[in-house]
Amino acid sequence: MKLFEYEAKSILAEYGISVPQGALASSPTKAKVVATQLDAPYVIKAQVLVAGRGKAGGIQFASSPEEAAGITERILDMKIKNLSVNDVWIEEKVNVQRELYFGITIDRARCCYVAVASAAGGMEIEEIADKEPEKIVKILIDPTLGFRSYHAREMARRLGYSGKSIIRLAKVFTKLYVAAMDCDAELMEMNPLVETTDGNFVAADARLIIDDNAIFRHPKYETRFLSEGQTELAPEEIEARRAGLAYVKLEGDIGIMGNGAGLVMATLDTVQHYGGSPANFLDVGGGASEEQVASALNILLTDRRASIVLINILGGITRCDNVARGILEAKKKVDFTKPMVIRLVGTNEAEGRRILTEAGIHVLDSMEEAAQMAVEIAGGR
Amino acid sequence: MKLFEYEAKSILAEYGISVPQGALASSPTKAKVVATQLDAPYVIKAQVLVAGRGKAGGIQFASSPEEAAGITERILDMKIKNLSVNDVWIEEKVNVQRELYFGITIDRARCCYVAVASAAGGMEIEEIADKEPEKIVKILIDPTLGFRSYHAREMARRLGYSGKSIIRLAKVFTKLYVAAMDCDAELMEMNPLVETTDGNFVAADARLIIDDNAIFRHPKYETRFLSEGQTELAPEEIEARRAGLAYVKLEGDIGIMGNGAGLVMATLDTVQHYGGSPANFLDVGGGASEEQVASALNILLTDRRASIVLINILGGITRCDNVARGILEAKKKVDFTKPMVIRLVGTNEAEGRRILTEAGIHVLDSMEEAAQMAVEIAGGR
Amino acid sequence: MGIIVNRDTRVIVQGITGIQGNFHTRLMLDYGTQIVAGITPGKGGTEVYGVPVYDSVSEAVEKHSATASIIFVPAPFAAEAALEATESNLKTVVLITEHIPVKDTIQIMAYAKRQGTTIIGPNTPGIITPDECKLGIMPSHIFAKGEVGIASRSGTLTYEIAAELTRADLGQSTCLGLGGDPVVGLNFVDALKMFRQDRETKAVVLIGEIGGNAEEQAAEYISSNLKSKLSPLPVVAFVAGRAAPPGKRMGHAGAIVMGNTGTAESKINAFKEAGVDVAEKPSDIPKLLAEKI
Amino acid sequence: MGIIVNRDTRVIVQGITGIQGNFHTRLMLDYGTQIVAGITPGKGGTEVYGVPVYDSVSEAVEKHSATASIIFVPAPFAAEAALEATESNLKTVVLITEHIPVKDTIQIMAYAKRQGTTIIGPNTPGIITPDECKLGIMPSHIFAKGEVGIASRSGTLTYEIAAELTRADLGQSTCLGLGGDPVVGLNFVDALKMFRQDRETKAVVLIGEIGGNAEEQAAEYISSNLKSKLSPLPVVAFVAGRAAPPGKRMGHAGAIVMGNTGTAESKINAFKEAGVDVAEKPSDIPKLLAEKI
Repeated sequence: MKLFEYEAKSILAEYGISVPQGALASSPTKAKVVATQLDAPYVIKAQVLVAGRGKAGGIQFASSPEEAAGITERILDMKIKNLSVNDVWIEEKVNVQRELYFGITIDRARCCYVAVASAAGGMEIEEIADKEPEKIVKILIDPTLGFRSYHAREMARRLGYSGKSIIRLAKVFTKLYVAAMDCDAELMEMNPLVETTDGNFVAADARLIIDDNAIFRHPKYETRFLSEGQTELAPEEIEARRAGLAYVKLEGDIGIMGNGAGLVMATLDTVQHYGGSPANFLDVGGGASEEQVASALNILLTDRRASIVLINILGGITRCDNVARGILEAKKKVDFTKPMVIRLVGTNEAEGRRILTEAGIHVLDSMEEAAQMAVEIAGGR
Repeated sequence: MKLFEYEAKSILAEYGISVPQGALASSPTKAKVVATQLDAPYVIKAQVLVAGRGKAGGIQFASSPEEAAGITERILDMKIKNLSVNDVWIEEKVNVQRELYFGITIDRARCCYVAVASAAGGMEIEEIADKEPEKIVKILIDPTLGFRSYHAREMARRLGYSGKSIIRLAKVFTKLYVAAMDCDAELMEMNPLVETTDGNFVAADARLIIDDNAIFRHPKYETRFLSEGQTELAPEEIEARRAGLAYVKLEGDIGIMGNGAGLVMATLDTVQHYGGSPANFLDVGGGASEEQVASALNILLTDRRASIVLINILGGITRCDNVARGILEAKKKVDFTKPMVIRLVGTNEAEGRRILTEAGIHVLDSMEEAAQMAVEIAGGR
Repeated sequence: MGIIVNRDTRVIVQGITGIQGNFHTRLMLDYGTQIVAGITPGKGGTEVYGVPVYDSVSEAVEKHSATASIIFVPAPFAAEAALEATESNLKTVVLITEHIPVKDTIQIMAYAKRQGTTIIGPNTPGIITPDECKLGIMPSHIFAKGEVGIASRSGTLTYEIAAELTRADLGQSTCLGLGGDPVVGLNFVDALKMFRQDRETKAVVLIGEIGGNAEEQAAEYISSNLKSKLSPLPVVAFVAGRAAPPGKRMGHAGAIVMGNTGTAESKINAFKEAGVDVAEKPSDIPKLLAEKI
Repeated sequence: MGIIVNRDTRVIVQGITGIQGNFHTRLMLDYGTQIVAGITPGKGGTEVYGVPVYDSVSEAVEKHSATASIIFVPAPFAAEAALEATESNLKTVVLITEHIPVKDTIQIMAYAKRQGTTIIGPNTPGIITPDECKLGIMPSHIFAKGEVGIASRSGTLTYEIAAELTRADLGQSTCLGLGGDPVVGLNFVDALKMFRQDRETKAVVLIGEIGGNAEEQAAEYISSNLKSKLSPLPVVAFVAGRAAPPGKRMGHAGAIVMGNTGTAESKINAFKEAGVDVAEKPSDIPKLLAEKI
């Protein structure tokens, strides 16, 4: 789960990391009020959960409360990568001497957390890794030892710091690590972490992604996890999440569902292979019930961009008869219909086929055949 | 640092372990008031920092607030192992089905914490170990893994529990472990941990010794650590602690100080070997300053039971001249005097001897000679 | 033969009295897996399909000389279960549970490494050595004994491909589900090393997907180790997720393209550079394999 | 020769710019100890008595091929320093610092065990192999090269006894301070195993005190291992604290009788049962030793 910049910064502040003074505003009027309580000049930042808002004009500067109000109005009117902006964060501009990067994330191959720092901050870390790999300093974190003060100091030293700055900077690093662990962060970064002209270190921007699987340990985010307007998810994605389904909205016209992430991905790939364009990814998971299949299909049927539905079920734990009944149930509830191509094999296959065939739905044997047929039908429209 | 029962219990309660309802009282009047707010019958317990208060009459029962007041009066008048009782803890009596022992302490040889449980609670653990060793269940705690829920359940099972009781009891064990680690406990125990007649587990008594060396991590105990009436230490011991000296009061008449714990212990032993009786243990530590030597000697000179002072210094880091000056300084301040036997060798020995000899103090070469002489002088008095 | 599990594997089921644990215990018993005990704290002394249930792993291992565990415990408690199994020195632990926090998984893996325990998963369908031992939740009937080793990051896609192989008379030595999480116990390289040692395995299918760089590492391993003329091991690969957009999790916690890393293209190219045939569609795999065995 | 440290030991001093670190660096240099670098975070680039100071252990170890560290860092930071030294794969770490919380010490020892690092202390005067290397704070002049190994839980008492030995012309191979804390890195058994392997050591003096059961374990080790006619190693012991009351710490955090455990009587009896001569007074030791060498 992604947190907004202002939320991530308030967590940093709780852990004793300096962040610029600032406040949230959801209207130009509010922006003017909060700006008056801060020292100019200001930075006004769209609170959206996608990277790259700077390039999209979502970060602007103002030198008076009036200007702040005007800029806030313009930013609130924007759409950034298809997301509307509900709030801006207004903060005091810091005096930058140097911009650093520091973050904690996961090294999948090494099965551990990794601390990553760079003397070139402000860009996305992937971009730094691409353009200036020699500026990146990494320390793999031994899970039983943790990220220790001396690891942090060694990173500060390797970034080129010396003297008391090593100790000051290292303290900021270790605080971020503790915060990241406490938050079950998948990624927590300060970028840029600004060294100010007076030698302090201030997190000018912060990003925090909490491990979705650990949300149960963070009750205050539990409702947020399922609510709209607070995430970068599309409304259909939220609906799917509430139903316990894995759903990703795409740009095409063939609605796709199946059981098992790999199988659904392969279905998308096969559709694309035959020249079609998937409207979504939807995995009903293992052992899906009639109800889950019905809610899944409902999402596809009500998606206006999907002109046809392709269902690919390989029954293992999932029982084909349950799937068949779920399909009929969903069709009943939605008062319009779409062409459906269904591939259904595996556990209780005969019963499942019988149920669908009796309802006049044609069932295929092979995923490729089904994908090909779906592409043809979609193309014919 | 030892905590009182009521303090240890309030920590247990913070960590979600059930303890009997109760309150503190420092007078019979207060006892009656608090008892009125509790359900009879009551247990009234002297709050002293020594084990064995039960046998000394420091734990009694009352069935009415009036009786509680009377008993409180009697207990507050007691001396338990030489300690006066400032407070009693009055709590509701629990209905005992079974008394258990559970504690976390340190296994010195294995360099780890150890969880110890016994189905025979209520006695001191050493007594259980002596009398019913087969009833003791131990789990060595891997420092990188900690004491896990399954360790706790396995202990509950080995205590003879089954079914849901295993899970209930194990939760109490793991809570105690977490509390012990958070408190930097050297020993934390529930004894007895009572299984009540309705199947709950309640800590009817609790003991907590915090690692003195970790007090700096527990600021709320820092001042307490150096204050009187709140510990089992004698006033002289508190004074020594404030001066950064290691001091233990004993029963004899030969005041002893030296540098280094082992050397002072050996000095005590040698005095005893020659038939003398040490009044104390006092270690001025390594590299003691003039001032520290002076405060140390002051403690010995003002101890009325010590008829003679034996000083044993082997200068390594500690400089003999500093010691000599400290001795003279302390003598100056105290307006009465005692015979002194001084052994002084090592770094700056010549200068130290000169200073003392000029002041008319005789200096010896050997610890044994010095001990023997001290015993003779003490015996002659 | 095959790898990791075989007819001598003595299994305990952790979470045996739960719905999933109970259901799959029956299916595994039906398959012939030697299930010697089950664990559910607080239910010691009961039985499930004749399998005795204990309160703790150590008790069960001691009494039944178990060598492997399969875990169906819900995510919030799964890490404890895995640590318990690892502490009892089991050789193999299959962690079926999905949605375990990655912080917990990291801790499990560190401890397993110290103890020398092999962890399969989490979020895996398990492992099957056909006709010998099934330690997982995969449908049994699609597998047949044979010479093809499969290692996969995906469940149903594996069934799809195993079924295709079986239909083409290409039986399997062992089929190993690595798990769909970002951090898992075994990766493709581990699997390849084991398959290479297994006399029964004559070729391997790797079923990858977007996210991470396990496929790239496998490609590197293959080109430096499995191309030698002395011990060549033919490998065919499939990579799911060409159609996946960046920054979105495709069902599996581990299936996500981050920036430019973890794309299907990168993986496919790495395999091709290592001389590994990459199937366009699952149904192409039997053909590609048939040329090599 | 001797054990653990010798003329080839390459030492870094952690906390070299503190009062204690600075003072003892000079004394160790005077003794001839090879001090190759010092560490104080934030003071990298400076020098102490010509010894270069670095910000981190890893940097110093890399540049100077150090093999051992001696730590003078204050207690609240000492654990981090010891972990840092251990992570850098130093062979030996001498932890002079007193008053380290035992929870920290336990963590240090667990990590050191994994890394194969020998920790001496905490709360130790250190170790000296006379005329070769002093890694500690003991007064140098009382030691002389020779054939007696000393392992001790106490500082000044060791000096007392070493001085007696030197006066009696009984030089020392190595004199090892185990440390006065309840949990320490090396115990008597570890020391005996090493002295047994050392060709220079012909007899050993163990200086124990109340608290714990390290002396009892040593006695057990001696009676099962050092009494054999093939490789006998004469051992003489002294135990301080006969006059100590139960439940009171006698200066050292580790010197405390708890209930009936850790008494001087228990230790003395154990030694006697193992056939070890126990000195009544420190000055008896040279006599007891002279009979054996």
